[in-house]
Amino acid sequence: MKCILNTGRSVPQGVSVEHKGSEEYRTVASVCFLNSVDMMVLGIETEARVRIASPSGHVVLTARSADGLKQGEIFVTIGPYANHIISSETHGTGMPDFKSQCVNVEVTEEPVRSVGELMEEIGGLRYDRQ
Amino acid sequence: MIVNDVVCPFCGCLCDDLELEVKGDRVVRVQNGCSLAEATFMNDTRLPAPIRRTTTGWKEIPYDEAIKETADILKDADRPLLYGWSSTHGEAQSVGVHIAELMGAVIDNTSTVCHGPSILAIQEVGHPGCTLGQVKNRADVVIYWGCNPVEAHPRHMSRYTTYATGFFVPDAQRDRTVIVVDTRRNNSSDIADEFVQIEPGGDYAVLSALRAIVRGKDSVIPKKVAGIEKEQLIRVAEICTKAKFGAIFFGLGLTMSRGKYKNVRNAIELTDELNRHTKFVISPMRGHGNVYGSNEVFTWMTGYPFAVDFARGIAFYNPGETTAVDILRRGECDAALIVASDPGANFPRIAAAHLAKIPTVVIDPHVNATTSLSRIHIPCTAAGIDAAGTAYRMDGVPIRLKKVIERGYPDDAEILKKIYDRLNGSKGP
Amino acid sequence: MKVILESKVRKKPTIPIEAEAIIPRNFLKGTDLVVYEGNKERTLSELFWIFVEGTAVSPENIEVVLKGDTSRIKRVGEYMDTGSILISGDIGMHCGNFMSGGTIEILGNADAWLGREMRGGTILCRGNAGHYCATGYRGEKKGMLGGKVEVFGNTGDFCAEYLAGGEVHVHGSTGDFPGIEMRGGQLTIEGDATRPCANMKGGTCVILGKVHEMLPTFERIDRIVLPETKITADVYKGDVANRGKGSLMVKCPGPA
Amino acid sequence: MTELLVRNACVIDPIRGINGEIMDIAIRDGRIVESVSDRAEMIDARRCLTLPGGIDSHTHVCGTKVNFGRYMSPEDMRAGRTRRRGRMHVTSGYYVPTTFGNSYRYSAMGYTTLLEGAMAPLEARHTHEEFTATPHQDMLANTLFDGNWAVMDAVREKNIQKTAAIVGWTLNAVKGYAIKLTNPGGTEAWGWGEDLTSIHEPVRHFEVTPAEIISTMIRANELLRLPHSVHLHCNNLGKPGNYQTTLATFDLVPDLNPDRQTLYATHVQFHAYGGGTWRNICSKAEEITRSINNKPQIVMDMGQIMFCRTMTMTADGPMEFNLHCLHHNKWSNHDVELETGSGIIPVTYSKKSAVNCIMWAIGLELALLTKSPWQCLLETDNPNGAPFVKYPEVIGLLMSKRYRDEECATLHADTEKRTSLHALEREMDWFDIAVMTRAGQAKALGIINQGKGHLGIGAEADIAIYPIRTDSLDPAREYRKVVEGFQKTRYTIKRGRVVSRDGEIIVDGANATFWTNARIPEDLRVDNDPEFIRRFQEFYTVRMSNYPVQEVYLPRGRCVETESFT
Repeated sequence: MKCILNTGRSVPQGVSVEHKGSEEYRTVASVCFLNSVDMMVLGIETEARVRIASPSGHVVLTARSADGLKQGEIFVTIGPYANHIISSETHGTGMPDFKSQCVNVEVTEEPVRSVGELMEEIGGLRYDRQ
Repeated sequence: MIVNDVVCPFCGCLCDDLELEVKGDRVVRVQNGCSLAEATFMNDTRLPAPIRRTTTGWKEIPYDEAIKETADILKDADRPLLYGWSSTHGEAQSVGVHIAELMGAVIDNTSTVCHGPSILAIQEVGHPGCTLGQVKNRADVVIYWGCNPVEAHPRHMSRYTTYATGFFVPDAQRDRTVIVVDTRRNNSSDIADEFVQIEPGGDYAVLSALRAIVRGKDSVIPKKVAGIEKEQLIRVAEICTKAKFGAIFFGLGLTMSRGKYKNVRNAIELTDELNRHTKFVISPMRGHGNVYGSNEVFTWMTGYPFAVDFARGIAFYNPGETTAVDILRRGECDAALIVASDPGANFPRIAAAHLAKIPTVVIDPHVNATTSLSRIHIPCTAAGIDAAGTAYRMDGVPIRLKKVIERGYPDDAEILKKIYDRLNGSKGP
Repeated sequence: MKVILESKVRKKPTIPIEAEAIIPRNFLKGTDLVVYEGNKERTLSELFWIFVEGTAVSPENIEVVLKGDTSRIKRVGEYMDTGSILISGDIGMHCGNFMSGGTIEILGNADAWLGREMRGGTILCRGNAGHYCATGYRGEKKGMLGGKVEVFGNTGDFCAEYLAGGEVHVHGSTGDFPGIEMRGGQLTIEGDATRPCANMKGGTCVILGKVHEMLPTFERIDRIVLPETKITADVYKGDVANRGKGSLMVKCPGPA
Repeated sequence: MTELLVRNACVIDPIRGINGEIMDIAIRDGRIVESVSDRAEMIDARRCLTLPGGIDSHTHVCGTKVNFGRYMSPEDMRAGRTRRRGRMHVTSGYYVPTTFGNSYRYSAMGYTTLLEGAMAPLEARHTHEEFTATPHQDMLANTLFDGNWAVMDAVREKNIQKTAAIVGWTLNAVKGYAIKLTNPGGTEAWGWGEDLTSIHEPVRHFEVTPAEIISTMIRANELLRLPHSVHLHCNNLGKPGNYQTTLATFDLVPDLNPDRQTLYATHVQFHAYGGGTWRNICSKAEEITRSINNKPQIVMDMGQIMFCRTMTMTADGPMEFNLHCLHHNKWSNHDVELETGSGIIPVTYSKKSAVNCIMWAIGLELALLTKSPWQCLLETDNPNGAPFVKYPEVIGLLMSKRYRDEECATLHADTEKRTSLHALEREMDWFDIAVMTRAGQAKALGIINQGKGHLGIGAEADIAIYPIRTDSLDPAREYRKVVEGFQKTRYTIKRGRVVSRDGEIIVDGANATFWTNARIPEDLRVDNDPEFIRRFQEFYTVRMSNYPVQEVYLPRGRCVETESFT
């Protein structure tokens, strides 16, 4: 399903923002909010996993419905999950398209990865001690 | 021990009325703060000591060694990038600029991925604004455009707008009209007297239409603009022109959506136009506690609020070219020093990935996503918790962050000063 | 005289080079010029193989040819006033800044800010141009003031922003916001454009392709036949969000 | 102990009445002394013009709106760029340079003390931070009270003591030096998008007039025994016909202080316009100076404009908006809760504009028609009228009728009809210039006792040695050499150290910040007044305990204590 990805802040994200390695952070940052009709179209229920893909990459997130969203719009809190699929193109302004990335949403069985895993995928090495 | 009138360093509101209970090196209770403030003070886990990445894992190293290696990394670089700065105090930012100047580095702050576009807009048309108290005491119309204060600045409404009693607004809930403009319904829009739901990417067109309506050109405007009925646009324009004092607050909904700074520029020009009818002001909802301070410090030292390139000895500025995301995306920099921020989490993947390819040093109190991408991470104090220093509120009011506890970490300004001294042959700035 | 500069292989090929020294006039006195690689000063010969053919007594007879990987070289042709530069591949940002005379031809693609604040002369870009083609500098009220920029491919976003004089001709399509803040000069787009001429105050823009998302603040005032191309076009006045003295002409959708 | 001996200096020291004497100046540990040992370092001044360090008594170089001027002007930062060099940091900017740019350029011109013209108390910390980054000049901050709610309430109650107590507490809290009133009452009106048009028009809700604010503040100032007088930016700045407002304001001023003026009227050029519209604007410099010449209790500064691109910045928010509506360029505005406003817009003063030419002429007329140079000081309201680097040109114009005539010949033809500049023959001499650029400022600011503005024994050794030989240079004829000479000192000495040599900064600076602390009787102190505290906590958005500027922001603070209420 083609969607527009919007990102933004949320209180739970803000609360755990200095604990990016924590389970708590993974839980709040890796949620993909969808319109409930879109969820029906995809045939999924809350906590199902979805694979979001853009020309810049793909990431697996946990689906949850949100009333404020229109059909065809998804929302992910700002952070490494959303950034995994956002293009680094800035249109000469320094600012990437955090608010209007076109993405494809599909159902998946793949697991949601941790922040550490995401970082390792781009050449990093987890520091686990918390 | 109880500490009063403590400043919360988390977001750009810099609420300064917190009451903390401190036991030893821990904050055990936070009063008056929002949940973000509580987490900031009470859930404050740190990286215990400097660490270096080895081929297989991480090794703790002494501060002096970490500092020496950092200096060596910067010395060897042909195009170092110094990035971050917005969660620390002005004193550290200031040393950062001196290092950049000395090394011919690019220095950028997190405005790049929050209100950098607002700055670009202001550089084109200026900024009719005010301190938050003006809004609290006078505003009868408040517009939140592309921002979600309930989630991002939880006390903004109660301290400064919707629920705040002001001198000329004794009954805030009755006397103030609140308009929320956004692409989606959210906790903030639920509170609004008027909610304007725009199609994604439609902000620019709506702002242009409002400007035209305020100029008396409503005949030109089509029946619907970006999903909004013309009637609603005319109604909103009328609420604005009839206001005694109107205030627009805008957020990343304008700066990050397509068009970027042109959206903000259009909002500022709408504000300008409204001032020909009544009093109107506009303000960005700055995110990080001291991101505005990094703009201020950079500006008085270099002339530019962010994205300053010292490669040629003089200061050069061109967002889109000298901004951190662009430099990383193009793989330009060959070393990076990341201070008080987390580009690993906040930058698009391609940009963040470059940090892992080059020697990257992090100076930050907390383990974050960038830690994983770094070669060295040096922990330090957190400004406003165990270090005092200056921060600038989102409206430009400078406030002194307090040191409420002692946890035995060195101040990041001190660490940076030592790096500077090494680079400068210990001659001092 | 012909000066051929062929880029050498570099240890760190992604570090940008700033080479405002590369303008024809400077080669009159030899090739001992300074360029910059990141924060390091380099001589021209450290970064290029230099071949000089023939001699010249005046700069207008000097042609500079750039070969090899030149996509990371910024500011070539800055303040150029005469002579010519031929770039056989791609060129980095800010090519032809403040140019007032002479010709730059790019056979490949140009990066952002091609012809920034140009005052005169000609730039021909055979490939695509990046963002901010033929525009101004941050905070400055006027962008390009004179001369001609011709792009045979497409351009990125904000093409001809703040255009105040001269001519910009794009054979392909432009991205978002071409002609934004335009206040003079002539912009022609043969392909498609998104949200053209936002907030324009003056000047003329002609679009022969499709317009995506026309802004709501343009007033259609006429339909004319364009004299040169004999194409029928709608004429809009705008942007009425401001005083709106610009004109935007868009080809009428007709039978294909 | 460090010692320095300046030999063969051609000294003009107006405060001590010295006019062109060749003498030696001995310096020990930053102060001027009778003599030094033979181990002292020596500088041969070679009979060059040697003056006390320059003092700017009204400039905008630090603080919120100055920095916002920089912030919004990347285009200006392309000018005046210099690299890091020796002890000098990178600089950028021409009309709103970086702090280091300001400091180095002032130093090169021999200036060692600056008064920042407008500091909003709520944002004082910012001003002090920038003071620290302006290392080569001692700094003082005018503190804005024009729209201060507590002050207006006290004025309405006609309570001079309470007014004084509020001012005293605030100056102490924000480490300010003096009282600044910018368009008094008008900045509060601007909170509603309005302005006041006369000094007798009341401010909405507060029901006080500008005239009442000015009169009460003048008396409160004297009650506090502050070293400087009230520093006033009159109402109706920049409006044709405003000279009447200015004259009416001057008529409010009693003569209350034998040591200095009772009112300092700043950038009076902007307040000396006749006519009723921009079409018929004309000079009323004669009327203004007739008033000044009869009122020793008033000192003014010129507010000279020069033809260039620059930035206007002032607490006068409504004026800036009006100007913006004329210029259609960028406009910034920043109102400060319970205190004041501010506005910033870029302007270009052009010789093609009749209005600009008339403004230019008025500034010079004011200086030339004021009999005593102690009453009309030289400045441009930097950067409003022009960046301060234009001062040498202003000096040249004041010293040479020929220079003025040559300039006038290039101006709009209306200049001659609507000003009388062409008829003024006066040419200032070196002594006049020394008064107008340092001695007059020291007296007006009340810092002679702090050792500023003169070279007497015990004075701070702030000295400017210019490459000018007054015995052989005829300023009327060779005005270009005058301009050049004042652009770059041979040596600028700050507190006994050579800081700048031929325009190059050679040491790290270490400035001081002067602030005033008036002792207020316990029973009058506002921080003991529950009503004051209640209103503060209720209507400000910062806590009262977080408002005062901590000592850490003034690493070299110099407190001027006064015995007030006596």
